[in-house]
Amino acid sequence: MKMFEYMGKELFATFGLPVPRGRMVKSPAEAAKVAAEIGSPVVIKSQVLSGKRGKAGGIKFADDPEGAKAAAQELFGMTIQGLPVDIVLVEEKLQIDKELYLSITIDGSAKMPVLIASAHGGMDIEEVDEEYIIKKHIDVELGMQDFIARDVVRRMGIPLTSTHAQELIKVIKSLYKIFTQKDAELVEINPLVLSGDKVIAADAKVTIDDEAIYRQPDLPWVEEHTATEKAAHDLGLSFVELDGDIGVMANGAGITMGTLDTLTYYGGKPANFLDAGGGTGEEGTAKALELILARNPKSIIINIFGGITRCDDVARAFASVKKNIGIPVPVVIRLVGTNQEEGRAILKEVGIEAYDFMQDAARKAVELAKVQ
Amino acid sequence: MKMFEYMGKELFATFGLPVPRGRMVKSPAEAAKVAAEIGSPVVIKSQVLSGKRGKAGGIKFADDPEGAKAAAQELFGMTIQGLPVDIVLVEEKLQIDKELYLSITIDGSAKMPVLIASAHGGMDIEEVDEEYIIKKHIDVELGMQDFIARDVVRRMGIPLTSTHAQELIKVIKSLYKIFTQKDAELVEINPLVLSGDKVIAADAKVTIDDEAIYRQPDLPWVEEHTATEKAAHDLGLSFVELDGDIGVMANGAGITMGTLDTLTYYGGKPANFLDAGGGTGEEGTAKALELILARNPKSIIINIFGGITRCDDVARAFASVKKNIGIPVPVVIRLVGTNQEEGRAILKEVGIEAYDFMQDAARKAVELAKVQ
Amino acid sequence: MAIIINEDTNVIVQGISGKQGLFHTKQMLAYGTKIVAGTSSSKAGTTIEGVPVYDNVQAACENHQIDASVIFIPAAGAKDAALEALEAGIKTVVVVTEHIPVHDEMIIVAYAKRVGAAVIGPNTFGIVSSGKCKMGIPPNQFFVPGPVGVVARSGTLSYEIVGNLTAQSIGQSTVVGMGGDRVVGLTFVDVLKRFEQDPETKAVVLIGEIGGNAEEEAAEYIKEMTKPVVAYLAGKSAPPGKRMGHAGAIIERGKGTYSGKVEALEAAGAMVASVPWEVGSLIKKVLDLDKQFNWEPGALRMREERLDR
Amino acid sequence: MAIIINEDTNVIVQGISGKQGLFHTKQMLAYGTKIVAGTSSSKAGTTIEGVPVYDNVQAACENHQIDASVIFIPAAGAKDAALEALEAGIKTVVVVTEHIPVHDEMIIVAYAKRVGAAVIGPNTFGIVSSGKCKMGIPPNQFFVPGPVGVVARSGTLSYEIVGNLTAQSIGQSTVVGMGGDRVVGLTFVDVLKRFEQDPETKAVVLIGEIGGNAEEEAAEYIKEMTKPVVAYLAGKSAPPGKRMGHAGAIIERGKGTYSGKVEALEAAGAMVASVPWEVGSLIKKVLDLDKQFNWEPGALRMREERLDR
Repeated sequence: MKMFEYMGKELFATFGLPVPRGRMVKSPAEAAKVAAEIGSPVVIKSQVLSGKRGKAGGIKFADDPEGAKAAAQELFGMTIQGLPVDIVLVEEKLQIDKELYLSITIDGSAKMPVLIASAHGGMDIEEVDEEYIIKKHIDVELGMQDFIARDVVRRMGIPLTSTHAQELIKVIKSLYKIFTQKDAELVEINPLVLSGDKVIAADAKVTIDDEAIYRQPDLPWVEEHTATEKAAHDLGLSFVELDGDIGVMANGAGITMGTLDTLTYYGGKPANFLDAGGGTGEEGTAKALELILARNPKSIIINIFGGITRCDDVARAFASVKKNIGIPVPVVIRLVGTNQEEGRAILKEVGIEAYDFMQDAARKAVELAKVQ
Repeated sequence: MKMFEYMGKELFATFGLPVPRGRMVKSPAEAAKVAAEIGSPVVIKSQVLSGKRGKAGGIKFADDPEGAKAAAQELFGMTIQGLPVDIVLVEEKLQIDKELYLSITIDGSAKMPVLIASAHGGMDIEEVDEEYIIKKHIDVELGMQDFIARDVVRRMGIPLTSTHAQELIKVIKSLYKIFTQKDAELVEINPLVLSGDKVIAADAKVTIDDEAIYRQPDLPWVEEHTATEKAAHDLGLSFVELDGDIGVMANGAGITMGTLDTLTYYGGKPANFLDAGGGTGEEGTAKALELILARNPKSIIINIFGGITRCDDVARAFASVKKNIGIPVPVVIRLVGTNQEEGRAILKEVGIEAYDFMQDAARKAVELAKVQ
Repeated sequence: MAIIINEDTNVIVQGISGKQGLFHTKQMLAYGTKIVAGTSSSKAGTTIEGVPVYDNVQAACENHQIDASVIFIPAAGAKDAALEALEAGIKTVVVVTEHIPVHDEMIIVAYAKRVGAAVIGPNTFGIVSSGKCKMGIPPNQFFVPGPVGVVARSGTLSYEIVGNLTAQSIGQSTVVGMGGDRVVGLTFVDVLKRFEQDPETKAVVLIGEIGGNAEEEAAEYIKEMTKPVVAYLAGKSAPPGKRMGHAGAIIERGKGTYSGKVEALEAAGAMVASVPWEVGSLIKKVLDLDKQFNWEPGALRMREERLDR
Repeated sequence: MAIIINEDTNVIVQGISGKQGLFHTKQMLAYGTKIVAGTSSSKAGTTIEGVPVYDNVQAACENHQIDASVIFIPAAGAKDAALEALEAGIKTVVVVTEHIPVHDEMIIVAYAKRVGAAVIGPNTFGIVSSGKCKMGIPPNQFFVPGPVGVVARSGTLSYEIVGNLTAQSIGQSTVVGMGGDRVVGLTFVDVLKRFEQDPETKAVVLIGEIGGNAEEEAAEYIKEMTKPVVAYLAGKSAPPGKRMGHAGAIIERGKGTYSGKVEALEAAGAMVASVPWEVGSLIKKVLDLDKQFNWEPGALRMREERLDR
């Protein structure tokens, strides 16, 4: 779950990590009010869950409340990468002496968190040379010890005896606390600004592990999905729309991808990616078919290799949907694995002969799509 | 630093560990007031830092405020193992269905914390057979995981599906939190009482690592030492009074013990144990001699083997004390190690020839004590 | 022979009385797995399918020699269950549970490393040493003994490919599911090393997918292997996955694409099938080669021509 | 030969610019210790006594091969300093600092165990491989090369006994201070094992004291040793130490007394001196025995009579 910048900064503040003065507003009038409270030039930042906000013109500056109001007015009318701007963050404009980069994320191949830092922060961090990027893996049993933070600061070229170094060490320790205590997948500050004696997080990017949301009741909830995606997600389905004309449903991300690859191999074009995961019941199957049919496919392939998913459950659900709702396009079903005989018997009752092999089912689905 | 029971229970309560209702008082009138607030039979417990309180009659029961007042009156007059009772704790009298034992301390030979539990708690835990004592070492990097607490509860014979088990698991986890977060050397609950559905800590013994007090500013301060011991301790001296007539000062616990052993070997009787530790300056040396002289010794042996302690520092301090304050009994000094030549030269100026070997110095000190 | 588990492996099922645990205990027993104990605090003291049930792993270990555990405990308790098994000295722990928080997974994996144990998963279908022992959830009928080691990231796709191999009379020594999560215990390299050492395994199938850099790392080790490797990578025509902000980009730096992975694997001498069922025919060629030319280490990767693509 | 450190050991001094660090750096250099670097954030970039000073251990490791560290950092920062050295891959870490919180000590020791490093201390005088390398604070003049390994709990008492040995022309292979705190890294047993393996060490002196059960554990290992052990235990006539409530009593259960320790050591075949300077004469007998009777493993402990007591 991605958090809006203003939420990330609120979270930072509760961990003692310095952020600019300011707050989020939902109207131009409020923006003017906050700018007046701040009493100095401000920055007005659109709050959308997209990384390209700056380049898209989603960040504006103003010298006074009037200007802040006008800037906010402009932003509230905008759409950035398809996302409407409903919230803006009004903050003091920082004096920027230097921009650093700091983040902690998970390195799957090392199986541990990795702290990434650079003295060359700012918008184009991805373009910075490897030699200026400092990476330090963190042993989860050892945790973030002072010496680790200190060494990273040293490698950033900040003299350890400086005030900045002392502040940065605190920032790194706080950031790691947020990362572990809040089940984050990513905490990122870019830029982390040196401003006079101070070190201030001028941005905040925080992503919480979706699997751990249940144990983070204090965090705000951010809905990233469209209504359709959310409905699918709630039923344990993973759904992505594609450009083709063959509806696809399979169980497991790998086999779903394999099914797409196979359809493509035979010259077909998938209309969607739909991974029904392990064990989807009747409601899930009905919803899955509804999502697939909404793409107006010419044929549908259902590819089930039962493991934790049981073939009879899938067959029963499918048969029920077919009987009660009806399916207006030809459906090819491949069904093997756990309880396959029971499943095939159920399908036979609704007039469907299941395939043994994916390639045969896929070839048939492609043929059917061409015929229609 | 040992904490009074009432302090331990306050600490327990802040970690959500259940303790009896009640509070500490400093007068019989207050005791009556607390008993009235509680509104049921109470127990009145003298607050002294001694383990033998119960057997010494330091715990009384009362059915009403009048009785509580009378009981407190008695306790405030008492002295338990030399310690006057200045504070009592007035608490609800618990219905005791079963007494358990639970503690966490440090096992120096395993180099890790050890959780000790028994279903046979109560006053005589030290007498309980080994087979009823459960010991579980805790990996400090892994910490107190649920499964560890659960296994200990199982081994105590409490069914894991019971309410008691659920409560006990929480108690164990809280106790470990207190142990680690508060730098404890010992957290002990004896008895831990099963009372109806509840699990309640009927006693609390908490000892904080003296070396970590500086980073536990929230804990109350308990002064365990006598004024003399405290004065010695503040100067880095470790001082214990003994029964003999030869004053002893050495640097390091081991060599001080070795000096006592040597004096005893030659038929002498040490008047004290005084470990001046590493690097005691003039003030420390003066204080050390003052402590030693207060025992009215017939002779004094100073046994210094310099390492981190430098011989010239000791000699300078001693010479200064001798000149400025004077020492009324014969002093034998053994002085070798770091900067020994400088040290010996300084002693020579005040008319003292230092010995090379402990045995020679000790023999001389014994002789001198016999002559006097 | 086989890797990691075999016919002598004594298995405990953690969470034996839950819906999945119970169903798959029956399946595993039917496959021949030596399940000697199970845990369930609600059913402790009873037997389930003839298997004695205990309060916890420690209690089971007091009564049985246990070599491996398979975990069906729900996500919220899975970290504790895995640590419990590891702390009890069990050296092979298969975590079937999905949806475990990634911070919990890092803790499990770090502790396993410290105690020198192998964790398979989380979010894995498990492991099958064909004809000997199954720990996990794959359907029984597709796994038959033979010379091919299989290691995979995704579950159902592995059944698909194993099913295809079996249909072509190509049996498997051991099939290992690494688990689909970002942080898992055994990796491709760990499993490949074991296959390389296993005399029964003559060739290895690696089933990967787009995203991450597990396949690139596997390629590094495949360079050193003497046994032929056939790979299939899912996702040639799939939509790109989500990225983890700038930090993710910095870590991956161009890795994770389909073409990058294929390139790395082919450069290391592996053959890459373009669709799942092509794996069987490539393995057949490889094993025929083996017979015809008296297989020598490294011989295959020097062949210039690509097989029937 | 010697144990743990020798003339080739490259040493770093953590906290080289503090009062103790500076003084003992001079002393160690004078003894011949190969100090290749020091740390001090205030003096980084300078040299102290010719030793280059760095911000931290990592920076020093970027410029030097470092084998061992000796730590003079004050208690509040000592845990961090020790973990830093261990994380940097340094396999011998001597923590001279005293007054370190015991929870910090447990963390240091656990991490050292995990990374396979030896921690000496905390609260130790250090270690001297006589004539080769000194890490720590003992006075230089008393440590001369020879056949006796010494391991001790307390500092000054060790100097006392080593001084006595040297005065009797009995040199030392290595002298190790385990440290006086309740939780320390290397124990008697760890050090005895190394002496047992060291060809240069012909006999071992163990300097213990009352309290705890380190001597009882040592006795268990001494049973297996082929080399003779002479012990001195301080505290025969000392007042009893404080006890840790019931829990401490449960753990110790009768261990820790002077007589119990003497009994355990003598039963294991060690000779126990009753006063510190008796150690030298016992060692002399032991080493003479060696020459006269062509020393055989275990011969000494079978002798019935006690030596000149």
